[in-house]
Amino acid sequence: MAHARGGVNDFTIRIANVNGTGSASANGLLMRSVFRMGVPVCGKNFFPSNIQGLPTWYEIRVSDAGYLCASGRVDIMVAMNAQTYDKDLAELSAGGCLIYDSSWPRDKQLWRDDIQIVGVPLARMCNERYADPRTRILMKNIAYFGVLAALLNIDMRVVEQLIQEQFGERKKHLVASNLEAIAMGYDYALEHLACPLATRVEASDRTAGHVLMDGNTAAGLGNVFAGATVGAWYPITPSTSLMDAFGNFCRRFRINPETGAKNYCIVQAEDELGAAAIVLGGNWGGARTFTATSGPGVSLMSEILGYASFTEVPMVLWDVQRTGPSTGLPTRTQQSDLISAAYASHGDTRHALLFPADPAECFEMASSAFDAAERLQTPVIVLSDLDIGMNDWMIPKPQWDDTYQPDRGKVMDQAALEAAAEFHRYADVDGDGIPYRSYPGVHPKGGFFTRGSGHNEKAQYTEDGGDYVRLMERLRRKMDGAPKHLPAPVVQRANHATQDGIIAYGSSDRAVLEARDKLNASGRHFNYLRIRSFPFGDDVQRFLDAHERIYVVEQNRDGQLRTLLLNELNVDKQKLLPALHFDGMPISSLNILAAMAEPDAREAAA
Amino acid sequence: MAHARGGVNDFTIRIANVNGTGSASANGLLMRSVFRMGVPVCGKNFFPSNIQGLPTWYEIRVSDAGYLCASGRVDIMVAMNAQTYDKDLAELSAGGCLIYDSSWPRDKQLWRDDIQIVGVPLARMCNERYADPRTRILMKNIAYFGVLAALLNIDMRVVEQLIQEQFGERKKHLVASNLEAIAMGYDYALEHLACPLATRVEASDRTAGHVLMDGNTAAGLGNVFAGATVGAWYPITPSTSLMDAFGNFCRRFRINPETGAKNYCIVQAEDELGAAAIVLGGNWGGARTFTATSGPGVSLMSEILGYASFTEVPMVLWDVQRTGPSTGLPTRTQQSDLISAAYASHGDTRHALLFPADPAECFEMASSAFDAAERLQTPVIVLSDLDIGMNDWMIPKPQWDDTYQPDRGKVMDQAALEAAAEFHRYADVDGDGIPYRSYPGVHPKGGFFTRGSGHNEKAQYTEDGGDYVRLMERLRRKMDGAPKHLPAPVVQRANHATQDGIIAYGSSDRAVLEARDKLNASGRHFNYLRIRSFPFGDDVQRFLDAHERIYVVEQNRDGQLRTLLLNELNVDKQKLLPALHFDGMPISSLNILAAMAEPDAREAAA
Amino acid sequence: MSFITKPHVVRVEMPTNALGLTMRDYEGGMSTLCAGCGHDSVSSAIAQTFFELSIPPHRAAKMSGIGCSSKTPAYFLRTSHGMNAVHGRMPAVATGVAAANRELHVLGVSGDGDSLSIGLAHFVHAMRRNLNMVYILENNGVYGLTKGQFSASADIGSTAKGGAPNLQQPLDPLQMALSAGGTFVARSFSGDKHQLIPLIKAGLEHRGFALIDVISPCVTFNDHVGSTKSYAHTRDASRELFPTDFVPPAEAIEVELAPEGTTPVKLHDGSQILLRQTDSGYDPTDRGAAFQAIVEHQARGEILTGLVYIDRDADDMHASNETCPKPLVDVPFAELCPGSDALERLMAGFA
Amino acid sequence: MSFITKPHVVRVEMPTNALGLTMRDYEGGMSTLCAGCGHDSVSSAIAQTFFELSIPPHRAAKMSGIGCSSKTPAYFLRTSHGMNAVHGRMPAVATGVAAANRELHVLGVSGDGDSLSIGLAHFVHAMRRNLNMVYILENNGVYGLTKGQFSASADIGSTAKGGAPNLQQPLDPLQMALSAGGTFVARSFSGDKHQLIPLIKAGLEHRGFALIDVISPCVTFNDHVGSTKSYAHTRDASRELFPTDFVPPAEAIEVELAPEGTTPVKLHDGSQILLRQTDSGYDPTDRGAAFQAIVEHQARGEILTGLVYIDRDADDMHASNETCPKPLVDVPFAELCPGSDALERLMAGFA
Ligand SMILES: Cc1ncc(C[n+]2csc(CCOP(=O)(O)OP(=O)(O)O)c2C)c(N)n1
Ligand SMILES: Cc1ncc(C[n+]2csc(CCOP(=O)(O)OP(=O)(O)O)c2C)c(N)n1
Ligand code: SF4
Ligand code: SF4
Ligand SMILES: [Mg+2]
Ligand SMILES: [Mg+2]
Repeated sequence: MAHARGGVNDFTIRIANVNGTGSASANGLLMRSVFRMGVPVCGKNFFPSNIQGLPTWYEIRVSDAGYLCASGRVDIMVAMNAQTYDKDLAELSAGGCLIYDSSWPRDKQLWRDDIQIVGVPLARMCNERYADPRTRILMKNIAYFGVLAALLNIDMRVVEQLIQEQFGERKKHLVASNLEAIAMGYDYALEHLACPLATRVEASDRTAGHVLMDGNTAAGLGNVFAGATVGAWYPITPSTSLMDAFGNFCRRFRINPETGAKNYCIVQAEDELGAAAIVLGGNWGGARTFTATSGPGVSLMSEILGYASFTEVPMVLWDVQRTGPSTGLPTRTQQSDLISAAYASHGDTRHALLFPADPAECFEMASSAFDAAERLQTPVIVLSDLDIGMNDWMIPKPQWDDTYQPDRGKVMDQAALEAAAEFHRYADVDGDGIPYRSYPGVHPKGGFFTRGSGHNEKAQYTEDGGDYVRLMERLRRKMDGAPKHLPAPVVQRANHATQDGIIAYGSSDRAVLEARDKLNASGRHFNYLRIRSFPFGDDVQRFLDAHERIYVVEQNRDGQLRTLLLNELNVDKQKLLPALHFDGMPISSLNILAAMAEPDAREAAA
Repeated sequence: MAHARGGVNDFTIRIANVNGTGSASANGLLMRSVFRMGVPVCGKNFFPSNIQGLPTWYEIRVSDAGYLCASGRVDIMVAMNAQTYDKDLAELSAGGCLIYDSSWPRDKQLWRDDIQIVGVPLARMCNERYADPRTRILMKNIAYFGVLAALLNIDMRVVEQLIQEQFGERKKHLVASNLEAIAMGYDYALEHLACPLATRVEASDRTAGHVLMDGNTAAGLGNVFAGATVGAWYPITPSTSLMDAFGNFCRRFRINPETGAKNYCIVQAEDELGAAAIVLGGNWGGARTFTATSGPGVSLMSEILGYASFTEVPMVLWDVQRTGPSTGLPTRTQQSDLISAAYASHGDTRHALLFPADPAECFEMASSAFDAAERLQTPVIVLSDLDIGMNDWMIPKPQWDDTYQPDRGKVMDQAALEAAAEFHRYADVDGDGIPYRSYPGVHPKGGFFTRGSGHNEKAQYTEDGGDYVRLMERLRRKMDGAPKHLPAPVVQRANHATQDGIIAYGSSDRAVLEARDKLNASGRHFNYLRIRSFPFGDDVQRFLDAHERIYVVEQNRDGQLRTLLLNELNVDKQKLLPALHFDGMPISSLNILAAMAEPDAREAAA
Repeated sequence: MSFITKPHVVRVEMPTNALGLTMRDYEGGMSTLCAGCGHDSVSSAIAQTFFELSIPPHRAAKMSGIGCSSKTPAYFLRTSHGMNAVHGRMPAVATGVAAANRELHVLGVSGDGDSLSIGLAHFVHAMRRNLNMVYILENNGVYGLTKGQFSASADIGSTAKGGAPNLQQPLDPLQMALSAGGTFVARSFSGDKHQLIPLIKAGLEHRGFALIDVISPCVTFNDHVGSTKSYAHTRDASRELFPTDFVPPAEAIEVELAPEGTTPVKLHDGSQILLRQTDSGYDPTDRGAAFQAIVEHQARGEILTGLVYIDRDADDMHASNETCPKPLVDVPFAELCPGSDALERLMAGFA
Repeated sequence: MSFITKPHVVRVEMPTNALGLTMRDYEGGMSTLCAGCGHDSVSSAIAQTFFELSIPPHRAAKMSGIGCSSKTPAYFLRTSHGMNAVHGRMPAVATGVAAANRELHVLGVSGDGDSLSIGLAHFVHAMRRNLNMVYILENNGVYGLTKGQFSASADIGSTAKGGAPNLQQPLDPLQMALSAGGTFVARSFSGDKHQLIPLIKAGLEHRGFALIDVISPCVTFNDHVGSTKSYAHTRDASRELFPTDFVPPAEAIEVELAPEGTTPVKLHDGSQILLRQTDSGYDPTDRGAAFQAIVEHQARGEILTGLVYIDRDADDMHASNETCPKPLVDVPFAELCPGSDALERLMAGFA
């Protein structure tokens, strides 16, 4: 176990609790307080796949240096859950600090001598102060926040301000009661404990221009800005909050204040097959329509994805990935739907993928996804994950360019159809493999028949082998040309010339950046390519060509991006070294360094 | 266009007709007559995706040399369908013979002078002889058979025998009427035409010990012999006749003649998701249970496949592939579900695949599939295709070894459970990654809980990352060991030492053999490896290592087997040259030679 | 029978409708179904309905799944957008289309296989949503396109072509609809255009999900003696609840006083359905009674036809959602995108 | 109430059943549901039923889908095989299990989300097949496990925790069952063991698909004022059709003359259900009337409970199929494989 580094503005605190007890607001308050003090911070929630009564952890990393990903260490453990006390004690990094509820005596055998142990009689304090059992439980969380505030040197003015904002005028009575509970913990700590700890927060100025946001919220918002009007979904963790966010923002921005009329329509479908079918129909009807789901949903949607790509109907699908296969670990993260998504459905298929790395890109890629889907007339699958989607990330404040106009691609509108001599839905007029489409209801000349069976340029039924081969080759050509319509990879070069590279994507990005800095410090230099879309463009091929040895960092067992690289590009398998992490926890730089030190022997040999 | 070779016992005849007119029996009669005369033959049916009134073709290849696959040529065209006359005329190989219905005059412009043209007034003859319109249509087909019999020198005693067998005692009246119609055509031809043609049949002795059978029939029969008791399915072309055959053979072999009780249960499910779920439940319950479907069904079944592999429940699924993606060309063949099947479902998954090359292997692999599925406790997908499944193949007469006992794998029965101290469903007792299972209802000690979520060795629920990684690594190890339980590849070495190889699978086999002989004749020598299963074993890796240049012959657009080879084994991409054919028609040696001559530039470069 | 008076044409000119279009303009590609298939009659009834109602063909969206029945949208309304979706999912695809463009006349055509097995959940949930569409279920008791397996609507005891009887409980689309809150529940017969066309018209004017179960015999696989979905049996066993006439809005004003012996049912656009009263006292707005009536006929081996149930008051999907009156597809981007200022204000809450 | 007399226990020893097992042997793992969740009461009712009927736990197969409700099979009958399948597909998985082994007591537990949305087609088709199983649908009007979205069984106007009302037509499992040919159609309440246990017993003895829709409140997301699936509302609005008692076979002989005021309904193994007559003259074998009764109660805002409909004469899946009496899993391979001689003879037809 790594030695705790803990110190000013550089530590990780983990709070162990029971779900359904309302600890989320206390945890959020702590994170936001740090953020408001100008210190970079992020928060990750580890929760069980049930509703009430099982262990849950919240982890906050404070990092002046801006390493806002899992740290792989715990400097302060707040052990509020007796059920997991042993485990929590064991996971505290050496030199760290354990805070526990000393209302009841704890078995000394369960102590360690390489850590600092701080007991606070929280339950007793709350039981003395409050009569109602539910209030006791809720206030215990607020009280431990007070203790932490004192120990960590949190600015109480910031806290007060946050509490005011949280409850506002309408719930004013709660402001006082919460502040009182905080003060109870705070005062106790000041009186009985050595405050602050060495591991603490000092005000700084590194969060200006930033916000704290989770990826599902950002994606929901991004879809509002992208002009999506129809959302269809079936609830599934961890994607549910994405459509919830879309709905909330629509209620805010898309209801006519006078008439109450809604500029959007959200359909809770009967299942994922239905949700995908609604997305197909909505886009075919001309409205930007999307869905959000997770792995099992992608499996169920695959027939529709195959249909949409073969009939060239745009679709946007957000896959907030969780740990698979099957039901897997529904409340844990992973990047393991790449192959299912890229080649979804029987027959020769290939779909466009986007890989946002954080909530900022979730916001941006909502528009990119629709633009690409409509430009290419094909499904675009955005592969987010639970870590991005449901955790709190510090990101640069999202900006919007008011000159943005959606790229609806090649659409024959009323005027174009009126002027056209004829309209052939699947004719490759421009030689780029992308035909022209039309929406229903616009013009008699625009009418055509969409079918998943064989069809010719005029959208007529055909079983002719020649027609079929022509269609399939055009579709391949079209997708070969996709990269120019998709977000380009981001390359970060080392300060020293090097033959070594790292390829990663999505939520691994920040951990890779931290790992790269560490490697750099030890004299190992890596150029870093972050993939943002599939199919890959020439820039990816060039990166492969330019390096001797490339670690492919992924959060899955089988190196799925590596498979896509091998299949789609031209690269010697030996030089692509899998660096894998797949236990469902957000990836840390330590995970990456460990994986690089021991590349999977089987894979490396193969 | 290749010059027609046509000659004694070496030609291809294509009969153009309209579907729903009952031409199948005449075509079958012709094929069987040739077969009974001791001359190797096969028949392929090209039919539309509707029920009545559209063009249909039947193609019979006669080949003393035993090249029983599509020939890529037409030596004799029987143009019975006015609708397709132009196309049929055009597709006749130079030097070939066109037989048409001369009842109505044909436009001379539509004739060719590099062929022989034979007119027979079939409709007129039938209209004169028969009054009822339906009889006229049916008898026209029988009459053209008579004409062909004379032209091709078919032995009339063989024909009479076949007609007797076909109608038997019960439909005796039909024997006479059919023979009469045959005689009408036969006599006309003898009288008016130069019989026999140079292109004709001479009795031989090369079909002894063989039978004519389609792959779906063979697979249905194989499943009866494999001891399958439950079949669940949802109708879909071209797999429907597989479950039909299973049902027919069960009615013959599996009903207690005294009580009428059935030793089997076939369920027509509500859809493919249901069919897959039934297969899951049946195998979990301890009965050998299978389904048959085609591409769209595989897409729909993928969630269940992921579940079964993660929970280690055996399943057997026959995918009779058709031309994809989506609905595609439902009555055309293809090999394009490899990737969807091999990596079906979200998350890190890998499934076992079998590739029968002909109906003989369909029969055998029915048992192999169950043995492997139960030994490995995982789904096994048998990738047949429309060409194998629905066409008539000459194969060595299937044999059955009465000492065969099904390999049910590691099952704890009543006695074993009674004796065991404890039973842990997912413990890797033997170190091969394969745990022990138990059937429900057998013994209280055998009870366990199956779930698609995280589970430990004792089948208990867990969200622990360590438990999860252990499980995933065991599953990988288990599948790495799969090849020894799967049919090994077949290697055919060239007579000359060579660095050149061919890899193929499934229904391409016979065309590869013919192409290889042709290449050989022109001095190019190829070793040939036929893949019969996935994951690949060491033998495949050795073949890759031992060759400089390997053509991978496939019936799909994207080189899906090549993708699997690249991903799973260690091979330089450049040396795997895709030789692809994917227009939905059965592959011929000419297709292969053409594909080899022009390897897809894009792929070869990549 | 329709109240729209057909122009009396004396010369060989084709009659035109209010848009100046002829029946030709409402036809489609050549059918590839078997000669005599019931589905072809339904196609021509649909074409005639749209012609008579003078609906511009391109304002319709023809949706279907997979099956012989689902092929038919290619055989009418040539200039409409149409879609053969995947098997069973059409009701959900149609939901998307209707969501995108509430002004389209969404017409679904499906089969008993497509709707009652693989697509059952979608079919039922589209009814729950009260999606504004006409849904024609061409019901022949078999999977025609895959060569005649029993479908879920096959009656117990009805025999397959080979003679084997069906042994499973049938699913009756009407009973399904009544239990799923369907708001327009009707049955007809492909062989009875006089009944079918007014029902389709009424369905088109109904603001919500209009289910019309049309017994449409499969001549190739299910038209033999012993089948309860054959032409002969359907003709014999059909019992029309009461003859239904359709009165378009303009004329409806004139017939404000419904002819004696008829009950007028007003639809949303002002048109009416006239139900000729029988002495049964049947009330087509009583869901329980409608189910009773169907089950009783079924028990007697009879097939109840006509408009069995209607609920005009239920909100359709857009009404429940309070969607803006303009089709979403036509709302300009400027009205959809909140813009940079709104974003800036919003972000204050995340800092 | 059950007729099985509970032994009067004086000492602290646990009561045993005919197999010598105690209730402990019928329990399962610790529940991880919310304290007070209705589903936990159903689990204990199931355990008690199996205990009282003295069914060896390992002769049961506990099948479920995904959801809080679907988790519960882990919380009773520890030594039974159990399966949490994928979401919605349990009825089909159970079909396979029952096909393989007709002697297992197949018990399905599902939720309103699992059965009425994603799994609707499977649920309905398992009823059509009259699969021999007890199917308990733990109905709380919401998707509990995904945090409280409305399910398809939510009533119009019932409010979500946040206050928003449901606007879509509800699907009532009983109405669905009646329209799908269900043969045992019952409803109960997780809070009413006295009604629930006899129904489960009767369901276990019914040879066919026994649907028991159990209103089982979700305390976390759907137990507030305004919800029509709360404890309070369910208690208030429930109307028991008639009290149902279950009489096991042995005792059934004794009560051959049913107590006055009760109607006995014989089940296949000789046991009986006693329906206490009310003055309504209700006939639980009249499908149309059953639907009527449900709809009428629904219209009044009431929830009809009890055994609403039964058809004891319909064949179950194996009876229709004429499957051999021995479970297929137990038929020796020698009886399944025709062998080489048969193959040789058969091949003559292919030469
Ligand atoms: C996913 C999928 N499964 C199966 C099929 C095969 N299939 C085509 S049509 C059909 C049934 C059609 O029956 P119905 O809807 O009653 O139409 P009909 O042909 O009788 O008019 C089936 C099973 C398919 N196309 N797709
Ligand atoms: C394919 C798939 N889609 C979605 C989910 C997410 N999911 C889990 S449980 C559930 C709904 C459960 O509702 P219900 O059956 O009513 O059970 P309850 O929790 O209310 O008892 C959903 C949608 C899933 N597990 N799998
Ligand atoms: S098979 Fe039946 S349903 Fe299909 S076209 Fe022919 S008659 Fe119609
Ligand atoms: S969320 Fe609702 S259904 Fe789930 S366990 Fe809690 S109370 Fe029960
Ligand atoms: Mg049908
Ligand atoms: Mg529920």
